[in-house]
Amino acid sequence: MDLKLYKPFFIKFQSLIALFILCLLISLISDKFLTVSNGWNVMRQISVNICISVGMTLVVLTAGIDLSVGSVLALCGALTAGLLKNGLAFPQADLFIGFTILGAMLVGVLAGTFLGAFNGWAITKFKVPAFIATLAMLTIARGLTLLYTQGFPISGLGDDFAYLGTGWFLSIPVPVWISGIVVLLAVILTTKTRLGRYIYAIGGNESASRLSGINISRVKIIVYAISGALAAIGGLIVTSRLDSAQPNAGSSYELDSIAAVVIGGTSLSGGKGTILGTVLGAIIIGVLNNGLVLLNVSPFWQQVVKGAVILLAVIIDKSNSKND
Amino acid sequence: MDLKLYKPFFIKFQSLIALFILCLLISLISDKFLTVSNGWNVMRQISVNICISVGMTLVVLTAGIDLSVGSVLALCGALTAGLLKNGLAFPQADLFIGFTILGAMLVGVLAGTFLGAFNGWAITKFKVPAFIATLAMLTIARGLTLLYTQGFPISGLGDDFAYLGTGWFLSIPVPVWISGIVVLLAVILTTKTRLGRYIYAIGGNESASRLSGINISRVKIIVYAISGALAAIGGLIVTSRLDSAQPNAGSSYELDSIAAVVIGGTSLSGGKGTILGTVLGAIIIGVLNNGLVLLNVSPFWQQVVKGAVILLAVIIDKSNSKND
Amino acid sequence: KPTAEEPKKIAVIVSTLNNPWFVVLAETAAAKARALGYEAKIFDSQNNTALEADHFENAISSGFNAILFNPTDADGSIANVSKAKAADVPVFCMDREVNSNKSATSQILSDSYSGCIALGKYFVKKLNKKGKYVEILGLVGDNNTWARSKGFHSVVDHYPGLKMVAQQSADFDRNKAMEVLESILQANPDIDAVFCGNDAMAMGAYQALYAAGKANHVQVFGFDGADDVLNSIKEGKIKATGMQYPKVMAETAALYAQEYFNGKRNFPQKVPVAVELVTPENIKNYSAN
Amino acid sequence: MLVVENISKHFGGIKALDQINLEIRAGEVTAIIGENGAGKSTLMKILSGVYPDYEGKVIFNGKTVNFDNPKQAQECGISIIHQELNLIPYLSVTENIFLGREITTSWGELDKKAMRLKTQSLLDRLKLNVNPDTLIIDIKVGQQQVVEIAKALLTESEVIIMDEPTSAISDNEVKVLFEIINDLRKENKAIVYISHKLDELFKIADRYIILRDGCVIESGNIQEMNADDVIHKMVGREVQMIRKQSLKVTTGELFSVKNLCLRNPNQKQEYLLKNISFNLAKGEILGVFGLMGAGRTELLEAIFGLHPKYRSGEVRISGSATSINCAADAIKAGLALVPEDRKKDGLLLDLDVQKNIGITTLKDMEHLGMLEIQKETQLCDKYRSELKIKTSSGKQTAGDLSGGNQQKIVIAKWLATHPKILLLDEPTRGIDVNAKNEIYKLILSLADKGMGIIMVSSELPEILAISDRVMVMSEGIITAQIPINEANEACILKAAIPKSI
Ligand SMILES: Nc1ncnc2c1ncn2[C@@H]1O[C@H](COP(=O)(O)OP(=O)(O)OP(=O)(O)O)[C@@H](O)[C@H]1O
Ligand SMILES: Nc1ncnc2c1ncn2[C@@H]1O[C@H](COP(=O)(O)OP(=O)(O)OP(=O)(O)O)[C@@H](O)[C@H]1O
Ligand SMILES: [Mg+2]
Ligand SMILES: [Mg+2]
Repeated sequence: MDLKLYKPFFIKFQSLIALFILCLLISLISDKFLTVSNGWNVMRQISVNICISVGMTLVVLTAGIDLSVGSVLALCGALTAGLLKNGLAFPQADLFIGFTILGAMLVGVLAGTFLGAFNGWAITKFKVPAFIATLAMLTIARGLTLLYTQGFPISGLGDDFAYLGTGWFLSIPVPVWISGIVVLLAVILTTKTRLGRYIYAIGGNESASRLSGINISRVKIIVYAISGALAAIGGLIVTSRLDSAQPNAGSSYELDSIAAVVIGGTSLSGGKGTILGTVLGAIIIGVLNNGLVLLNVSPFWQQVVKGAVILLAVIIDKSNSKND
Repeated sequence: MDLKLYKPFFIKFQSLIALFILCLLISLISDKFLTVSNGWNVMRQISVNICISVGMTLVVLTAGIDLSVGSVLALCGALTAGLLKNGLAFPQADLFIGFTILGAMLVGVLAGTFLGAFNGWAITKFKVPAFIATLAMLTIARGLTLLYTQGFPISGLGDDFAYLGTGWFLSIPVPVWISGIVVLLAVILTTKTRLGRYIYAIGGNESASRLSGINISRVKIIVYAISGALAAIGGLIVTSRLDSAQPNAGSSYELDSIAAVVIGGTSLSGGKGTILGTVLGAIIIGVLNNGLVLLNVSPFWQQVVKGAVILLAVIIDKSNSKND
Repeated sequence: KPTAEEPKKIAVIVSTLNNPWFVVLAETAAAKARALGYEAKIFDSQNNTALEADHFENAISSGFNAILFNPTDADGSIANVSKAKAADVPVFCMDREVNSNKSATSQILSDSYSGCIALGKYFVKKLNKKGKYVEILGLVGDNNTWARSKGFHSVVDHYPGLKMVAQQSADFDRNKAMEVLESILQANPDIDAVFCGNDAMAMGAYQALYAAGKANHVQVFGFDGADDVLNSIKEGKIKATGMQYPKVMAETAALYAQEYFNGKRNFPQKVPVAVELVTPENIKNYSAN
Repeated sequence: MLVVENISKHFGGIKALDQINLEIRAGEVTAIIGENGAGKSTLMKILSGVYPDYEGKVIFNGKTVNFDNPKQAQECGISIIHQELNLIPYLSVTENIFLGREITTSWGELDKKAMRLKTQSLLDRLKLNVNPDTLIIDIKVGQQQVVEIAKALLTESEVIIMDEPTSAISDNEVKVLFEIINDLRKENKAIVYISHKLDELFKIADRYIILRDGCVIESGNIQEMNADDVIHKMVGREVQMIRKQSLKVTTGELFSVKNLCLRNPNQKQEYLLKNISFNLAKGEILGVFGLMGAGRTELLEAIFGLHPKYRSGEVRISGSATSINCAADAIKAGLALVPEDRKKDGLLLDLDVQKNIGITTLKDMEHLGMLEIQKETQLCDKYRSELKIKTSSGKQTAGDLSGGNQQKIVIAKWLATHPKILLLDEPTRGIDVNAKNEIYKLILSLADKGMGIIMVSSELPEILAISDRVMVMSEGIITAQIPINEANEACILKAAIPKSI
């Protein structure tokens, strides 16, 4: 019985074992792995996935799924870059609106929030399965990105904007700060607020939650909106790091982030899981990607090894935590 | 009350309305759409998706998911093409095994069956979520394909093999025959056999099925194996049509086939749905793809329109069938 | 810091390995580097600029001494190359350029735009300035797609007799190209030519035409110089392609890296490697391997 | 016939069964009696092959058996009706009854005709008037339970275990079941019968076995026992059964319903509730009785605002008309609903007790947007002691508690909202006598404090024991409202029987 109380801890602990074994193995073979610079390197690389996966965790906790994160990321990145570079021009009205960096970023994040809220609206209003609603959004947002960029990257956004993706603040890379803050806020949201409690409740038992007076639609729309906003933040980081918004950025990011969520112990049927578990999941994936490169594994083999390690990590998890 | 008995029919009927509206709209704009030759054209193009989606339907009916179909398709196609073209050579043992077309095809389908069964084994034996097990297989099978082909297509497989993908038999394209037979067998499987009954039962309530003495693991392994085998058959058709096995064939096919399954009215939480519904779903997607090209919609807009139509099709479905 | 005995390490960062053309480019570069006595390692960016950035960081932090680079995107990759430059790691671009004259040590480039101008001229000639044609684009979010399309149109658009009846994307994919053209043929059964953004799509287009019994009337043009297409040109199935020289570019880049290690610093910023037009007339000079 | 020797069973660290010895004889009905969590179902699951690993021996017809799965047990002649419904929602009645035992033709094709015929005859025998092709999802819980019974009767078994087969069905169906049990007894079958309804046990059983905390306490002939003895043995101490002291004089209208109608969502012209009008005074307990399908659940749900689109009519609270279109409105208006199916609609099974109790009143625990967890802990502790909820701590997962304690949690979470009117739907379903008694006490004390209570129940003794007034429903209409001092079983049942039959 008592063990059960610590189950959330236990789950994290399981992934920690997998992570530990992984790090040990890699550092046995490569002396470049356990260095400070490589550590920051990995952290910076996973910061985008962490942002997206945090939003995905919230969605999955409500027993939903968000396949649109990758293309929302691309669209919002492109939008911010476009506004930053070209502003908004209305030639007919002879009107031109220029954007500051903060302004353009704000519009990008708002756009992500809106797209996410649209997902939530379609899901709750029309009872469309989340899989389909967000799959449709995946396609639509990618199309809109192509339309907006006309298929060309938007580049040359300036050094100030590049700070977001490449700068350092207090000896820590800025993207790591951003993802750290996102994680912190999400941990507070899930453990200390009413909304967080409702998210778990809805995923655990939707009809009981409805009877308890929870406004299911509102909570779901908020959750998808958060997921969209975090995808947009991810888009800003990617765009800033590359100093360029790529029209096909973020493709198949949804799979990476769902993998992080599930490796982190969150159940796809909702109601069970933690943000910190997801962070661990994202770190495992990041370390794996980094390690395979450091170990000089051939690119063809990398995919095989990556698949096998992810499978093993989850198996270790499952077989140690015994019952469900 | 009585209406409820006809619910499966009703579900199909809903998708039929969406399909009908779609066909009407397209044929209003293009007179090339409603022609016999375009009909066969669409049917031939969707035959691969139908094969995959039939397997996916079985998997989804058990409340599972198979993300690996696309890369299993590529691997099995490449394997068949490789055996056909180069046979199996063991230089050390001075041994060479040549393959007939049927032999190579058989090996390809067996390989798909095996990979699928492996998915099922990982899912049932280690209780790995289907999403993760098949995601791992997606990566692994793609890696193996690249390793086997070394990244190069295997082309020039001969006219006999091309018959499978491009031939006609009794005035019907061979791929259409194949997908038709697959659908027929699957309809029999789901409606007339014990295994089919168990598939629905497991998806509807796994623990109740276990208490009824159903061997859950066996059924699931068989279902994933069937999905793998059908992906392999899809791989044979693609390879034969192109006269070439492409190492990156089938990427993101999983999304198309899941979309067909869900548009066809099968619930992702299992236990509900029909093969014929899925076929309708695949036809809707196929008609949409074909229509967009016939109407020469710009590639930028295509994705937006496609996403919106899929969303609308499901909304029409839902709003007509009221309570789920 | 690597000691004198330890061999220098060269990273080959390539935009994708999902396409045989880039496999050749990457493997030739790595093989040449090894032949010159260096350690070499291939990184696959999977057409993802962000992943490419990761590769740069990993390569720099794990002590690679030079990077032979096939950029994912001309603009999107500048930041990465600059990062390497800041870390004193020379970058030699192969095939595709980065839009900056200051970042890369040298760029050995295949000029898709000019290549497609030549191809466009040949296209005009073969069609006698008159006819309906279809253009099949690559990935619409990829700048190579547009370099080729623009080069082609910069010639062809001057001829009012040449009418583009459909322009669709097939993502550089053989199967998609086949399916897209199958559908286009339903709407436009009377086309005279198809221009494809790469050779895989040209093969797919040919397959569709062949199945529709139109392979003899419709001329197919590709780009890349892939083996399949070279054979097809020999057999008269495909009209022409633009031959790029991945091996030449890869080997040149590796040699430049060696010269850099030996102390040379003044490399030409751009070394163009011409794209040659391959047609039935000159196909005997090109052998598929 | 079936002998159990020294059986023990652990779940993790918990001992569910401890050295059980007992014998089940042919031609007799053996009642297994015990509190929630005594280990009754666990023992039955061992006998029927659901749990293959345990310590001890099961001897069946003189041979030691060890079943690996339910199918083996079934083939040996032991079949079971499980406590929880184990039906597949989207399969039909026929398909469910034959699941795992399908009849096939020589081709291997399913013989649907044969299965349908056999199902029809089974349903006839059980007097269940349902088309065999109806999906399980479309029939009500009570009917589903009859299907479960049909499932167990499908094959000829020597031992038939019934684990609370009557928890969701009403007296008519129970009568039919008892006739069948009597037939089976005459055929020399052994029947194991588990129920928390003691009167049933005295009616049908020959022998009894009492379990407490995983041990056999006593066994013998049921004729030699009376209800008080059984309760005493079961609980291990004297229990003062609740009796309503006196009829309260209640005044002042708290709540009233006028012309409430509810349309069937599937067939617009049909009504599930027709012109329901009644009122409720402060401190009054209104017992609502009816047979299966009378529409009582719908009535409570309609009042609570769950079907706003299909409902019409007026609801007044403390004299003023109130519109209630969702659960949140209802809570705001001072209503609380303890639903019929606590697992499906009441509890967040994966969350802990504290979070379950707090979920309705989180708004009051917010400070600067953050939850004050210690307030929630206080609330939880308050109700744990007030309602005597047995848990190791507020952090225990709700799904791990016994039925009675789960029900108390659902009540606690609603009491936390300080409702004026409490709607209870089958508040004691599946709960042992002792826990029932405590819930009755609770209901009475709440009424004493002035809360208006509407209690739906299928158990007449319960209705008679604690109501101030009895309202009887049949086919969606109110057929009688009887003050408690005029009420008796005969007049209530007469009003409950549908006129259309
Ligand atoms: N799967 C399980 N995992 C852990 N503990 C369990 C499990 N099943 C039962 N238990 C525990 O074993 C004990 C006996 O449970 P059982 O279900 O047999 O009780 P019961 O007598 O049937 O009660 P009720 O009258 O409520 O049906 C309880 O303490 C219960 O919490
Ligand atoms: N899902 C449904 N679809 C169609 N009709 C339904 C459905 N659920 C209930 N009904 C109908 O509603 C009526 C009332 O059912 P309800 O479950 O409210 O009865 P009840 O009196 O609460 O019975 P119980 O004793 O089982 O609680 C019945 O006539 C039944 O046929
Ligand atoms: Mg029990
Ligand atoms: Mg009811």
